[in-house]
Amino acid sequence: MWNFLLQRALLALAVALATSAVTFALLNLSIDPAAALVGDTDDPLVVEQVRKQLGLDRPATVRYAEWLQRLAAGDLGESYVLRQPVLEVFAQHAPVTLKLAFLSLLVTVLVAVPLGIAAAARPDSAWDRLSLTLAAALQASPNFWLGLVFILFFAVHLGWLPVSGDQTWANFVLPALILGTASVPNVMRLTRSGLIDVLQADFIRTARAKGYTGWALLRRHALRNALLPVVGVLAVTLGNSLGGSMVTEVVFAMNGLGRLALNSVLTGDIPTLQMLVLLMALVFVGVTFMADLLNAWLDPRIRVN
Amino acid sequence: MRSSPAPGSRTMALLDIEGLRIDIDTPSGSVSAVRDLDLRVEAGECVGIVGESGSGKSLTALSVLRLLPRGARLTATRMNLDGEDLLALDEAGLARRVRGRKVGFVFQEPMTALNPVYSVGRQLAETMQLHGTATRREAWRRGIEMLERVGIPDPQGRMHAYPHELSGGQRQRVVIAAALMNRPALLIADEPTTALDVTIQAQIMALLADLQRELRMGMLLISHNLAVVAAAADRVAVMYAGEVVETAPARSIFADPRHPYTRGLLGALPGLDGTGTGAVLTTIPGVVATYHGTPAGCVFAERCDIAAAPCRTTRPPETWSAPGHASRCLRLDAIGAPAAQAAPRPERSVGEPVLVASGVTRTYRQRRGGWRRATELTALDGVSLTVRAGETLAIVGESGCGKSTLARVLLGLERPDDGSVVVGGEYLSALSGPARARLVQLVFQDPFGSLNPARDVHAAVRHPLDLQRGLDLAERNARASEVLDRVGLPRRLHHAWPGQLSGGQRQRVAIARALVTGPALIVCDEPTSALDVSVQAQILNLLLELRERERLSLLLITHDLAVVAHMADRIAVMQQGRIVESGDARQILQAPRHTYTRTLLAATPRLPAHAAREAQPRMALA
Amino acid sequence: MESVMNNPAANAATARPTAWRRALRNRNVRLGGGVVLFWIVCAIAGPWVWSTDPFQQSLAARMLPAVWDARGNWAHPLGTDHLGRDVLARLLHGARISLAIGFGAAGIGALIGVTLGACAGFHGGRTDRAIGFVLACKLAMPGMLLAMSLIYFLSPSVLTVIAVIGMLHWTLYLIVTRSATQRIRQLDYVRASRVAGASSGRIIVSDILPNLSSVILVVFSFEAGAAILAEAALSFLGVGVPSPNPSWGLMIAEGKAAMLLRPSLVIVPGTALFVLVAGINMLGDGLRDAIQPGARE
Amino acid sequence: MTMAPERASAARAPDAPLVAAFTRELLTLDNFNSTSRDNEIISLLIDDALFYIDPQTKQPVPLIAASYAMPDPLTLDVTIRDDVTFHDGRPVEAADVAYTFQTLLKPGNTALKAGAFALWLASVETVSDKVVRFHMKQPNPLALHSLSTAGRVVPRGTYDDPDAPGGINAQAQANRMIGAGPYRVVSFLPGRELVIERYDGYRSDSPKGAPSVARMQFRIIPDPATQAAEVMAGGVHWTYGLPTDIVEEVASTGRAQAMSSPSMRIGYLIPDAAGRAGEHALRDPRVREALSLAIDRDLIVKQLVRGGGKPAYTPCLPAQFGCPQDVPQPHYDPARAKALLAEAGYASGLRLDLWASREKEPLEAVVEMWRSVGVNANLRLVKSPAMNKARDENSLNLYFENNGSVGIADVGAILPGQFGRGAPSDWHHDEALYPLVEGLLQTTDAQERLALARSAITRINEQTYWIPLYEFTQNFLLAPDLEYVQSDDGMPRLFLARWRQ
Ligand SMILES: Nc1ncnc2c1ncn2[C@@H]1O[C@H](COP(=O)(O)OP(=O)(O)OP(=O)(O)O)[C@@H](O)[C@H]1O
Ligand SMILES: Nc1ncnc2c1ncn2[C@@H]1O[C@H](COP(=O)(O)OP(=O)(O)OP(=O)(O)O)[C@@H](O)[C@H]1O
Ligand SMILES: [Mg+2]
Ligand SMILES: [Mg+2]
Repeated sequence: MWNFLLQRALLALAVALATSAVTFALLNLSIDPAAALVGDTDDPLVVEQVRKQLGLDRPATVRYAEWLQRLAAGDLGESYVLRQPVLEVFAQHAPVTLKLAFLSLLVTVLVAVPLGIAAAARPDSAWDRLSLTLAAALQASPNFWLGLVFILFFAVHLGWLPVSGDQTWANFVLPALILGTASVPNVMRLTRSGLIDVLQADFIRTARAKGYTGWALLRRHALRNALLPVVGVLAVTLGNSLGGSMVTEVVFAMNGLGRLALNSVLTGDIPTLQMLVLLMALVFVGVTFMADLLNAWLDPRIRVN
Repeated sequence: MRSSPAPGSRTMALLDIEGLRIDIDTPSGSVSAVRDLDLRVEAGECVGIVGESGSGKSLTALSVLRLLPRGARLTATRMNLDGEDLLALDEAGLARRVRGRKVGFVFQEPMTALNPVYSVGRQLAETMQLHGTATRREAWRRGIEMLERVGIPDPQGRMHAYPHELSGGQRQRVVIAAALMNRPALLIADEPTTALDVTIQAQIMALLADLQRELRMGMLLISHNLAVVAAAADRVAVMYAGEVVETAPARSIFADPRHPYTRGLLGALPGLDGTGTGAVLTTIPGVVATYHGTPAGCVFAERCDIAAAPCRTTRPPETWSAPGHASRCLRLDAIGAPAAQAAPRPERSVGEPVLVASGVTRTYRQRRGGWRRATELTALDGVSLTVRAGETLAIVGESGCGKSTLARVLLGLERPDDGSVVVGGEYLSALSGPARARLVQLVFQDPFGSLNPARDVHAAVRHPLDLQRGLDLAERNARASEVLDRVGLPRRLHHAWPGQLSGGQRQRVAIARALVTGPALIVCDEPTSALDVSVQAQILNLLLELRERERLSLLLITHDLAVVAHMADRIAVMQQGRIVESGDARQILQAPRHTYTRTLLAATPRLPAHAAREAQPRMALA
Repeated sequence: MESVMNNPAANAATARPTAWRRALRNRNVRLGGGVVLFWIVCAIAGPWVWSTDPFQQSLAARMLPAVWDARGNWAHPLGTDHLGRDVLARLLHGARISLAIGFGAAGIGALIGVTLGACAGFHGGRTDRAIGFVLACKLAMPGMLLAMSLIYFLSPSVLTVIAVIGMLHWTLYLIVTRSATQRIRQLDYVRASRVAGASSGRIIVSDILPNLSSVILVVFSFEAGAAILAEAALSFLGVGVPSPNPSWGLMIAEGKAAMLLRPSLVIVPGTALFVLVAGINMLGDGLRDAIQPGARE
Repeated sequence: MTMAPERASAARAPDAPLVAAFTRELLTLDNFNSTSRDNEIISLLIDDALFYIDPQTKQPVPLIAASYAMPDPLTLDVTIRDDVTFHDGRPVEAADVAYTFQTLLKPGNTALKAGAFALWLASVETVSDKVVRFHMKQPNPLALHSLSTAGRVVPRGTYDDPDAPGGINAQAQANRMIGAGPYRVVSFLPGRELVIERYDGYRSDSPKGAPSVARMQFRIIPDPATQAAEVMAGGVHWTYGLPTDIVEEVASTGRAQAMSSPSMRIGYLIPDAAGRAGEHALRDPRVREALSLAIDRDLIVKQLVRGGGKPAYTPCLPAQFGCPQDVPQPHYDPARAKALLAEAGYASGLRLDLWASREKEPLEAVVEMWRSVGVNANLRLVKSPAMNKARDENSLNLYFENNGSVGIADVGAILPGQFGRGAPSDWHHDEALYPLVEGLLQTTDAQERLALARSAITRINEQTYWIPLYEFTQNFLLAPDLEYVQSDDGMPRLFLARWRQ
C-alpha cells in the first residue's frame, strides 16, 4: 500500500514536471511576456521597465532552471501580473472553480446516471431514444452558445438568476448547469452501454435465476459493475473541469482558475501558468488516484494489488 | 416426451411440459428454435438432454424459468411445475415463486456466473433473503452449511471470499450451492462441467448425483457430452434442431440407439481403450440447420444417410420401440445393427526424429506492482521429448501444468530460459521466423479466435506463404487452393469470411493454414475440445488421413483421453511443468504407473459399455 | 461450444457479413449517416449550385435578414452577415471547412492515438508504461491552454487549427486501441501469424489494425463531432479558424455580437453545427450499438 | 429573441450604487505602474493630479495646483492649493508633491511610467510649503499635459521600503490607494472587483465638479455579450468599449441607453518601409501608397465602425493641435492603386500577411478591398502578446496598431512615440523624419511646432509610412436612468455620472 502511494506520488510529480516544462517551452516560443505585460502601450521604455522588474532579460533556459531550483525549495514564484505569490493567487481563484467543478459534477451525475440507467433498462424504448437524443443534442451545442442562451432566457428574460459573477450560490446555478451538462452525454452513454453490457453478463442470468427482477436486479446486481468505468470517467471529467472551465468562466464572468489560466496566457504570466499546470497535474493525478481507490473499494478484483 | 404411450396413465410429474414452442425474432426473420417439445421430469429423477450445439437444449431449459433471450416467444399447451401452472404466472410471480425457490439453475460458465464484485457469502445468502425464506443470519448459516456440503474447505472463511479468489471448480461448487439454498424441487444444470478439467468434472458430476439423490430433487441435466449424461441420467432425450428425436431410458439409448442421429453421435465417439487407435470414426456430414417456420419433413433428413423421399415431406411420428423408448424416424426399418467401428489400421513405421527438445525450462516472473520482489513461477521444468517423423505424441495433464507453454516454446513463440529445441536438425533459436514456419506449425483450440476476421479463408491460408520469400502470387494462390482442397473445404467456401464458417470448417481452414508451408511437425493444442462430437470426428479423421498421406508428425495437446487413445502413438503426461510419465500409448492407457495418470483415467467418463454403473442400474422408470 | 450457428455455410459466401451489414440496418446509423452524407454533398456540390462568392463583401448590405423575415429577399436566402457576405454561401463553404476540421482533426488524432495505443497494447511492459505516462501528461494538461499557445506558435490557418485540434484529441483513440489491442494480441490468429513468421510490425499492421477499424471508426465519429465543437470554442476565444474562412464555429462566434438583433446569424450556423454533430454522434452511437454485441462475429 | 418588457423599477435613490463593468482585469490601483485605459479611468476617480484636462477645451487647468509659472523654459514652479486633502484627511503639501516626483525619478524605480518622466524631468524640489519647482532636461511643450494625465500626488513616504532594491517599492500602492480624488477606495480585490465611495472631504469647487453617485462598484466581465446581458438585466449600469452592433441592439430593447462618442484613438497599419523584416514589396513607396489608396475609409466607418468613428487620413487626429488636414491625403482611388501596383511591377498580384490583434471586421473589409485591386492579404488575427513578439523579432512586415494619445489633444502625444528613433513602431528608419518628430517635444514655440508637425506629417503621408484608417468610436451602454456625459477626448470621466431623478 505504501509502495503504491509512493509510486503514485512520484508519478504525479513526474507528470507535473513534464507538463510544466512543455508549458514553459510553448509559452516562451509563442509570446513575449514583457510585451504582453505592458498592456496598452508599446513604449519601449515601459517594456524595458517590465523586463527589469521581472528579470525577463535573462534567457528562458536560465529562468526555467531557476524556477526548478526555487520549486525544490517549495517556492512557486510570484505572478508577473498580480505581483503576488502564485500560491496566494491560486488560493484566491481556486474556491470558485472548486465549487463550480463539484456542482457541475453533481449535475452530471444526477442527470447522466439516472438517464443512462433508464435507457439501458429498456434499450430501444422511448426513454432510451429520448436519452440518446438528449445526449446528441447536448453534445452538439457549443458551450458558450448554450451559456448565452441560458443567460438571455433565465437571467435576462425571466430574471430568476443573476447574469454573471461568483458571489452567491445563485451565481453558480447556470454555469454549473452548462458545465455539468457538457459531460452528460459521455457519462450517460457510458452508463448506458456499461449497464447494457453488464445486463448481458452471465452473472445477471444467475441472479435472475435466483429470482431477481426489475429494479432489485439492477440495484443489487448490475449497478455496481456498470458504474465501475463511470467512476474513472467522472474522475477525468472532474480533473479536467478544475482546469478547463475557461469558456464557462469567461462567459459567466467568474473568477476561477479557468479565467486565471486564460488571462495568464493572454498576459504571458508564466509563473502563474507554471503553477496552474503543476497543480492541475497534481490534482488530476490525485483525483484519478481517488477514483482508483473508489474503484478498488467497489471492485474486489482490483483490491488485491 | 411421454413416458408411456398410454395417455390415460398420466401421473403427476414434477415438471410437465407439453407442446413447447420457442420462436426467436432475429434480423433475418423469425427462427423456430424449439418445436413441439414434450418433457417430463419426475420427482427424484434425472433426465438428460443431449444434442449438438444449437439444437435447442439451453432454450428448453431456460424456458422453464422463462429466462429466454430478448425477442424469444414461448408457447406451450402445458407447462406445470409441481402442480402449478407456469404459464399462468407473470414475470413477478415467476420470480417470486419459482426462480431460485422451486427451481435451482446451474450454468455452464463458472468463471462468469458469479458477480465478481460481491462476496460468495452474500451471493449465497441473498437467495434466501430475497425469497424471505430465512433471516439474514439463518441464510448465512445455511450458506456455510451448503459450502461444506458441496465440498469447499474452510466454508466459514470462504464465505468472505470473492469469486476471483476461487478456482473454476470451486466457483462451480458455489454456483451449485447457491442454486440449492432454498432446497428446490427441481435442479436444472446446463452444461455444468463443460468448462472444467476432467478430474474436476468427475467430482462435480458425482456431487450433483449425490445431492440429487439425497435431496430427492428432480434434475434436468444438459450436456453435449454423451458420456457425462450416460453416467448420471435415468432417462435421456436426444435433441436435434429444436426437436426431441429420440427419448429412452439411459441404458437402452446407449445400448440400442434407434434414431440415425443418435447412432451417428455414438459412432463419432472415439473409444478409450486404446484399441481403436487410428480407426476412421463415423461422422455426420454437415451442421445443424436453422429453421424459419415449421419444417415439412424430418429435421434430420438433410444429414441422414438413409433418408428417403418421404423423409423430406412427412413429419415422422413418435414411434415406440420399447416401453419408454420413443423415436421420430420414418426409416426405422432401414436401420441395421449399430455400425461397428472399422478395424484398426496396421501398425505404422516411424522415422527419424523431427523434433528433439532437451531440458527445456521456462520460468515466469510475476510482477506484483510497486517494488515488491517478483515471484517466480516455473511453468516448464527440464522438459525433454522427441517426436519422430510420422509419429503422434500426445501431451496430457491438468490445467495449468504447462502444456500450452511447452507448445509455445516448441513453436519458437517463446524462448526457453534453459535447454534447447532442435527441429529438422536445426536449432530453433537460430532460425528466422519464415524459416521456422517451414518446419513447425500449429492448430489451435478455439476455432473462433484462430482466424483473423479481416481475412477471407483463402487469404488466411495464403498468409504464411506471403511471409516466405521467393514465391510469386500465382504460385501462392495455387498452393493455398490446393491445400484447401486437401482439407476438404468445399470450393464455394474458399473465399468466404471466417464469420460465415462453422466451427468445423474453421478448424479445417486452420489445419490448411498449418499445412501450407509443408511443415514436418504440427502442434495441435486442444484441436477439438471446442467442437461437437460429430465435428470432432470429422477433424480427427482429417488429421489421421493427413498423417498417413503426408507422413506428418503431430504433437497433440489435449484433456480428452478418448481422443488421445484414438490418435496417439506415444503419450507424455505432464504435471507441474514436468513430464512425469511417458511411453507407448496403449501401454500407458492400460497400465498407468504414475498416480496422476491413474486419477486422470479414472475421472474420464465412459459410455455405459465401459461404465461400472452398468452393473447396478438405479433407474426408476414409470 | 460451437456457438449459435445459423447454418452459415448455406449462404453464398460473397460479401462480408461483418458488423458493417448489421450497422447498415441500425436506425441511428441510417439517420446519422444520412445527415453526414447530406452535409458532405452540400459541402461538395453546394458552392456550385449556389455560386455566390462567400467572401464577397457588401458593406452597404450588411446584416440583411433571411427570406422568412418580411424584409428578406431571395438574393440572400439566409441573409447577409456583419460584412454583407451571403450567409448561405458561407454556410455551404463553411461545411467544407467544418467537415475538413472534423474529419481532418479526428484523422490526425486517430493517427497519433492509434499508433500509440497499438504500440502500448501490443508491446506492453515498458513501452506501455512510457506511453501511459505520455497519456497521463496529456490528460493532466489543460487542453485549451495548449491549443492557444500552439496556435500562437504555429501561424493560424485552417491547417494549423486542424493539426492543433488533432493533436489535442487522441486520448480516446489511445485508450480504446490499447485495450482492444491487448485483447486481440491474445487471440490465436495473432499467434498463428507469429508462427507463420510475421514480425511485430507486420502483425500490428495486418492482423491487429484491420480488426480495430470498427472501434476506431466509432471513436472517429465521436471525435469528429468533438473537433468541430472544439473549433467553435477556439473561435469563441479568438484563436480558431482565421477569417475570412467561413467555418461554422467562426460564424457563430462572429454572429454572437448581433445575437439579439439578428438571431439568425447565430441560429443558422448553430443549427447546421448542431445537425451535423448530432448526426455524426448518432452515427457513432449506432455504429457502436451495431458493432459491440458479439464483437467476434 | 423576444424580451419581456422592462420590469417596472421604482425610481432609484439618488445615492444608489453604480455598477460599472470592465472587460479586462483591473490589476492595480496605482496609475504610475499601469498603462491600461481602465486605470486612467479609475485614477481620475480616486486621484487628483496637479492639473486636469478640461473636457471642453482639452487644455490643462490647475487641479491640485492653484497656479503655475515658468520663470524660464526649463523651470516650472507650481503653487498648490491649501484646501486639498488626501483620503486619510491629511492636507496635500508641497513636500508630498516633491516626494512623488522625486521617487519617480530615482534610478531604481521600476514603476512603468517612471521612465517617461525621466525623459524630460531632471529634478524636483520644494521651494516653500506650497511651491514645488520642476527642473526640466529640455523644454517640454506637453509638460502640463503629462502632469494632468499622470501627475497624481501620493502622500510622502508611500513607496519607501528599506528592504526593496533602491529603497523603493513600486508595488506599495497597488492594492491600498490613498488618493486625493473625488472618490476613495473602499475595497479592492485585484483582478476581481473594486468598490469606491464618494469622498466627503472633496472640495466642491474642483474643476472636476462635485461627485453625485455615492458608491461605485467595478466588475470584470470579459465577454461583451455577457456585459450587454448584465446591462439589460439591470446588474450593470455603465460599461464602455462594446462593439457598435451590441450597443445598438441592446438599446433597441429599451432596457439601456446607447451612447457613442469620438475616442481620440486612431487605428492604422504600419508597413515595413525600412525592410526590418527583409526585402519585400512594401519597401516600395508605390506599393504602400497603393495599399492606402485602395481602402474606402468612408465606407468602413459608415458601415462598420459607426458611432463616433471617423475616417483618418493623417497619422494624427484633426482634433489634436498640430494635425493639419491640408496635406496630401490618401483618398480612396482604386484605379490609381492598381496603376501604382502595376508600375511597381505587381500587376499580377501581391501576397501579404496583415497582422492584427483587434478590429477584426474593419480589417476584413480592408483585406477585401485590397483583394479587388489584386492584393491578396491574409489577415493574421492573434492576441497582442503574440503579435508584439513577432513585431519585436522582425518577423512581420505589415500590422495593425492603434493609439489613444492618452487623451492628449496634441500631436506631440503621438508622433514622437510612434516615429521616434528606436520606437517599436519605427518601421521607416527615415533619418529625415527623426528630427522633425523629436523636435515636437523639444520646443515650446507653437508656430515652430506647427511647422515641424506639418513637415513630419507630409513626409509620412508622402512616403506612406503609415496607412491611417479611422478614429475609433467610443461606445457606452448605460442604465436607462443614468445621466452621463462623455467628452470627445475619449477619456471617461465617471465622476460626472448621476442618477436621473
Ligand atoms: N439470443 C438468440 N437470438 C437468436 N437466436 C438464438 C438466440 N439464442 C438461441 N438462438 C437459436 O436457438 C437455437 C438453439 O439455441 P440453444 O442455445 O438452445 O442451443 P444449445 O443446444 O444449448 O447449444 P449449445 O450446445 O451451443 O449451448 C440456436 O440454433 C440459435 O440459432
Ligand atoms: N505469460 C505468462 N506469464 C506468467 N505466467 C504464465 C504465463 N503463461 C503461462 N503462465 C503460467 O504458467 C503455467 C502453465 O500455463 P499453461 O498455459 O502452459 O498451462 P496449460 O497446461 O496449457 O493449461 P490449460 O490446460 O488450462 O490450457 C500456469 O500456471 C500459468 O499461470
Ligand atoms: Mg447451450
Ligand atoms: Mg493450454
